[in-house]
Amino acid sequence: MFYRDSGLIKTTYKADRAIFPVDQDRWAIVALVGLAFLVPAVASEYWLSSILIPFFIFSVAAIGLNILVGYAGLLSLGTGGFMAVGAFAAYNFAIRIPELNIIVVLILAGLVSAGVGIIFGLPSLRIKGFYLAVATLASQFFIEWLFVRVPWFTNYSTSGVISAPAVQIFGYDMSGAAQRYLIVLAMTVAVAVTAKNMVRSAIGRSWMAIRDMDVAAEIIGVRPLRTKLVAFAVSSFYCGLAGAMWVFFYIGTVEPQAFDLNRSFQILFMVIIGGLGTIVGCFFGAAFVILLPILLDNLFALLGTGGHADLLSHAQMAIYGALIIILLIKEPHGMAKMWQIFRQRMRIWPFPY
Amino acid sequence: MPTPFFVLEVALSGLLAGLLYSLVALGFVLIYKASGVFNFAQGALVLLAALVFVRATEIFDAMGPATVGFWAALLATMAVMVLVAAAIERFLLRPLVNQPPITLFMATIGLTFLIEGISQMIWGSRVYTLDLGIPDEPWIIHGLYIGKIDLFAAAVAIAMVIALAVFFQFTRIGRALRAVSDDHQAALSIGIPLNFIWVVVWSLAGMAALFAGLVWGAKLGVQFSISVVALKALPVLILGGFTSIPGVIVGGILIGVSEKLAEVFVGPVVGGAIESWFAYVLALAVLLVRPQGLFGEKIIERV
Amino acid sequence: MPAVTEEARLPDLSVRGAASDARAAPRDQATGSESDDTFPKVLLRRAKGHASDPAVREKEFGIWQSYSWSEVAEEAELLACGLASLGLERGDRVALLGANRPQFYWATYAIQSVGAIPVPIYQDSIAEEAVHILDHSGASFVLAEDQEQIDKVLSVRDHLPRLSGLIFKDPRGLRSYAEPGLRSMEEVRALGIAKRAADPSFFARAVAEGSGGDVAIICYTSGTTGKPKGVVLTFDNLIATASTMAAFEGLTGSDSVLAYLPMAWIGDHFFSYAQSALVGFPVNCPESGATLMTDLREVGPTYFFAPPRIFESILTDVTIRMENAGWIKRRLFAFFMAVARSTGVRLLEGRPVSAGQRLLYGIGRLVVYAPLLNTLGLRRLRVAYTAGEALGPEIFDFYRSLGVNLKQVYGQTESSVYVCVHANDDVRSDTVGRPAPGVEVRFSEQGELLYRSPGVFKEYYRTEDATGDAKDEGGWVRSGDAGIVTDDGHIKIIDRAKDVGRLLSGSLFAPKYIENKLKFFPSIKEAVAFGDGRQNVCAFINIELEAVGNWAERRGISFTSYADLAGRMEVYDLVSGQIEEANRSLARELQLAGAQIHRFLILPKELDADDGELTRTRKVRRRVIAERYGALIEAMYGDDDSVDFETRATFEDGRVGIVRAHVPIRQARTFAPEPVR
Amino acid sequence: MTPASAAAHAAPATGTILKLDDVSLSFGGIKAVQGVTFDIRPSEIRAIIGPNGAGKSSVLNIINGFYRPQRGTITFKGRARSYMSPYEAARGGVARTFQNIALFKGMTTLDNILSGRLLKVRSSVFEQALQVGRAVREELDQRQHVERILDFLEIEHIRKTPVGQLPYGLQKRVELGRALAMEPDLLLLDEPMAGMNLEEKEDMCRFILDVREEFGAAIALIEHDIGVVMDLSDRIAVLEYGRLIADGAPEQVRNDPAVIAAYLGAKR
Repeated sequence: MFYRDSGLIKTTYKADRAIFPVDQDRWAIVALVGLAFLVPAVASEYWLSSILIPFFIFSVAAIGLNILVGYAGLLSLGTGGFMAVGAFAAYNFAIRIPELNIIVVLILAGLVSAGVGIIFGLPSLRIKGFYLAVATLASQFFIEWLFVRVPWFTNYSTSGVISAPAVQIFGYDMSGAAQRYLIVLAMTVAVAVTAKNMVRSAIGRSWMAIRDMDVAAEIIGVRPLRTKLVAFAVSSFYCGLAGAMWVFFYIGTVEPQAFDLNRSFQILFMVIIGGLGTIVGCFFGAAFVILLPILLDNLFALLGTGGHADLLSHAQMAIYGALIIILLIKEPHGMAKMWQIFRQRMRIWPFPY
Repeated sequence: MPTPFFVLEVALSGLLAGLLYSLVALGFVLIYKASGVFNFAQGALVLLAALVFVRATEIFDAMGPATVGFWAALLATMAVMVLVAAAIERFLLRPLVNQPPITLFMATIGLTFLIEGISQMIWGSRVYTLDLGIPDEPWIIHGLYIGKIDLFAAAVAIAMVIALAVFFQFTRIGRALRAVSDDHQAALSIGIPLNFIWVVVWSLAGMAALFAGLVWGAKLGVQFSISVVALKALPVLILGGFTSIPGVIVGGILIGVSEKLAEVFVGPVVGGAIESWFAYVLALAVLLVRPQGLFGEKIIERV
Repeated sequence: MPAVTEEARLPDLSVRGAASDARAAPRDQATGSESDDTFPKVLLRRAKGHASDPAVREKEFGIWQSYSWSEVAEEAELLACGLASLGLERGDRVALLGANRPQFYWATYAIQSVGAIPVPIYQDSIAEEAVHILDHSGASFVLAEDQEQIDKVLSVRDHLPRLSGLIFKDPRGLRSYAEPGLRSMEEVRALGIAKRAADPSFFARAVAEGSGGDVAIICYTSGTTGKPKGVVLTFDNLIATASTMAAFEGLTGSDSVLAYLPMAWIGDHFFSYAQSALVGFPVNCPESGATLMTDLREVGPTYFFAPPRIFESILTDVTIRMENAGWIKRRLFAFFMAVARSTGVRLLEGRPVSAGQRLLYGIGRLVVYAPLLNTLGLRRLRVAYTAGEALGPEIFDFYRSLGVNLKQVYGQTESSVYVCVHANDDVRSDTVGRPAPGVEVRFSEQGELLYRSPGVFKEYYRTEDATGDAKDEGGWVRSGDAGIVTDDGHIKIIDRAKDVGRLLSGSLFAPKYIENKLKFFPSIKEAVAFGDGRQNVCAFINIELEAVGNWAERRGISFTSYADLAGRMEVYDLVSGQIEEANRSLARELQLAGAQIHRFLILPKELDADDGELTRTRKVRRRVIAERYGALIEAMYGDDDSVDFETRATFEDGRVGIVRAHVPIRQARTFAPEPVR
Repeated sequence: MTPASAAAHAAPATGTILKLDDVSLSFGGIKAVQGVTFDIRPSEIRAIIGPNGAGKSSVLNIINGFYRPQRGTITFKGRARSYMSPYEAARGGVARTFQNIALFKGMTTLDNILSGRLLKVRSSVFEQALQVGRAVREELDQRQHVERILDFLEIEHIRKTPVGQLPYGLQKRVELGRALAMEPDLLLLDEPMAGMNLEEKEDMCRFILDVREEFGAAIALIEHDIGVVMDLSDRIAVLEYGRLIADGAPEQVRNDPAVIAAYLGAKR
């Protein structure tokens, strides 16, 4: 209904392979991102710190996981572990080399995580499907154990819960909610753009080739191990980045429990609900997973059932599970597919889809 | 230096614990074999079965003598598990037929949340005791301590495997099940509807969950954390191969024994609590040598 | 038949176009110079003035490959040089055989540059048709699109002694051909590069040599009878008409067209070549016939021509697709389409509309019209033409109510497209508008439309007698169509001139016009009117089984067969009402008021192509029908109110049998002439 | 113009691009290929025929590295070796299609064919992520190349359709497109016309001939339709039970008594 795309013709391949080939989509997304940067002017501290910042951090982690699962077809249950690596790496870089710029710290943390990802990705050459999924659990549990048991990582802190150092960029204090929000948003945009660029380029096609039919991928010259390892590295880089952002811009403390198996599943949910093999779906999935509990909380509060915190959290769990099943049945390709169908409907409006 | 006797004792306790893992893993294998679904909700089923059993025992105990109460509760719980299986088939498997395995896998994670959420809504988060009437005192044979309950668990696990083997080998439905695991099309030609087969398989998995729940519940008390035990079954699963019932037993024993040994002899050196990952790393190491697990079917790629 | 010169003395029926002097019409500034009297000269000027503006685009390899005016000029120069070095000389004919491709437009410039004459041929013609044109035009070269077209020409090459060169655009599958004179456009271009290197000013000299009186193109028209005739048009013809009409429609360089109609048709040459060059708007060539609708949507042309069947099929497509929509959407659509019907045409024509309706229409445009037109690719249309057969008024109004400026054009190859056209604020679905600027129109005694304009063709190529038949010394051309003028000066085309007769009263009798009026009713499938040389008009009616059957069922009228249904009095009542309505509308037309239907009957069998009563394209065969149903005709002109009748019929299953029936004859009400407008 | 006359036009160049020398392969006890020696010349259309299970596909699988023969040498472009890995084969210019279409079902036609050019990619993952330097240029060049293939195979209209949604015949064409995108010197076609109707078969024959003409690749194909094989190929190798029983021009093979007995005869 909103599209007026007739007459906008593509005269170059560059225009044709743009991320948003329809002009109106492009303007809409530019406007949306622009607005996102203006949000701190209106949003409350609660919204920034408890909803938007985790939303973006989760989106980054989901993008990381989606590259592995959705694009390369390598099912992983170890996302939490890679986030933990990023978190601890960032923490250690920050306290051991305090003069490092926070952006550098984040990137270094991502790189360390990528390295760990490559190590745990090595078995993927031989191990496939659910065998691989279970194998990634090894990394999850091992990493969790490592950070709990080896005191060097926590800088010999006795409590096991340690605060992240204050964040500064070029001497400016970045600890306010608005500042933290802006930097997380900027990182998220960078991650989304680079991820999208990869999946629409040669490397993305290699991943999908391996995913769809590894035998055929080999005969066109795709080297399986290298391709899979790159997927692990890129995925872990993003997950590590998300973990580092988690520590510096969201919670402010470093604790291995924040990156346990449940975290891995939570991110996997985002990817599945959002849509495997899509970047935009990661945002939908993250929003769904974050907003649903808040929504349910408010709903219960409205119904006047507040007070039974225990019952509430269990009911939430059950509803959550049921919704996941319903979503999977209604649209196995996730919310991204729904979005795509909606857009297609709008493009051919008033004709039926 | 540890004495050989001590090693043996540790290994034996590992073996018995391993058989318990096997019991949970058995449920996974049944479902995976018959429907290709990686059922993450097996742990939740264990929890559910245990909780239902506890509740049923309470009800029947109030009505009559304890022994009768036990068997009545067992039967009632079995019935509930069959109902749950039927519901899963109707509301989860049927609408998701022909979807890729990962979607079904995710759905079973959703199912886990659903079952755990509902169970705890009904029963709360407190710990229930489950008494099977087996005294919690070990036998001591030549100085070896063997928990009676562990022994009971081992017996149940082995009995269950034998029963299943007989079932698969000698009954019509069992043969149909095997056919299904090979080829859905072929199964259809046998004349048993796929939906029915799924209900049977999930019911069987429910039974396995029930026995596992009984044993674990008796050992640790019935509480939320027994659903986490299911995670322990996963390395057993990949070690034994997703599709092999004997593999489950062997895998369980291997995992149990080596885990206990590692915990006792390696753990202290590296900081302890390696139980959390040792089984996985072991399984991973085996996978690198045999990607299909010890007993899994070799996947031959044809072009 | 009286000579054309005599008819020239009938000034009372003569109508003159608004801007009668074509030379006075404003031209686009870039080409305003008087020296631009050939298209190659126009091209060269444009390549200097608007070098980087897009001249032509083609959907190829997934994107719209775009070529600027300077690129087109370069390609035209190289092809011209190449052709010249192959021996092409002034006055030679070059046939073009292929779909709308940029290369063929370039080739047209190239051929004209060296003074040769392009002869486009319909790409779907079979070899025998093509051979006639190739032979008759004496083409020395053929430019063909691909292997398919080359094969076609090669299969008849033995009959074409003058054909010396075959040039193809797409080398696919042709690499192993070893025919003499066969080469690719690429090779010709390479020859051109060599020639230009040797003689750098060749092209400029050749172009300068041309002048407005030279022949620009020969278009072969199929004609209803006989072999196709080659209509010779000069640069003066085309440039005068094209620039006048461009000014009339206010075309600018920001307009765009979709070149999808055959290049051999004068319309494509006119819109996609002549006007594009003169005005400077880009021409867009679709990827293929299969992707036409997608390409239309992508291009979103502002200037569009389509035969009625395309407008009809788009509307049908819209209707069918909307039927599958959910009921909310259907209701919404129906509501706003009703708004559009009541308001849209008035708004388009700038007539007064209340603020409330204006608002509703505005919402409708936002929610339905604009998205609908966008999806169809018609959103950006400023000028849309249709011509040829009559377009039903409801279809015509559908587009206009959505805000599409759809207009009728009447014209011929011989007139350089235009004779009559609707002006923007003066559109009526039942006319073809007034004479186009610079065109004079009058009517012969037989009602045949005659015209004279700067666009009138030079001659029929190598067919002097035909030229003499069609065109007199005064420059008046016989259109072959019969027309009438309405009171407000609009012109209506009523039939082929040869089919038009007179009643005994002297009143004009145009059977097809009457029949078409009847056929607009959904319950009437076919109609055959009689009246030439008779007292009054009588007609056979064929009912549309499905529509009338449904109608009958709704009224509880049972029937056993087609013949049974056709004979029912209720059906006669239904048809009678419709005939009265047709008569009423005929009564409003001065020249045709005398030809109202007096008596009619409903045929007990469907007219059928299998029985030779219709042509395969469902045109009525009057002679066959007059013979076979002679008794019925006589009965209509008699006094009886029924007649017994039997005839042979081919049934659905192919059996042949005899249909016997008792056929009632009805009197229809007629009306006194009452001119309305 | 019949296929046969076209085949006669383009005379195959001399020399060999690939030679199998006394190659044997067995799985467990089953001898799939036994001492087969045969060669393929540049730009020729080379058919391999034989009854089901004769080892035809195994020969293709050896050439492009899926199977490692137990004995014999493979000489490709003058280099002899005992085994050529799929990667080496792809690098060296061997492309192929499969009997049961092996496309990437989740990707569009365009992406499938683009994936055939992955070996030509020089830009790093980093450049691709940032869309700087070679990455953009390369991507556009590849697109241009692939668009010519789409045009050549007349599948422009399904450019952005996921291949999983395409009918069988079109999928076969897309698979051929992916192979062509590799700019192969040797193209292996495993039953390119299996399961096609007459019209689709004719199209495919035309494409195969045009491929040779336009791309100059040598083509080795397995095909059951003998009529097609006789029309299309320059030379035919006949396998039976893993052994080569005849090899030569279509005429020669047609009249070979061993072939008639073993294959053509058995078919009737």
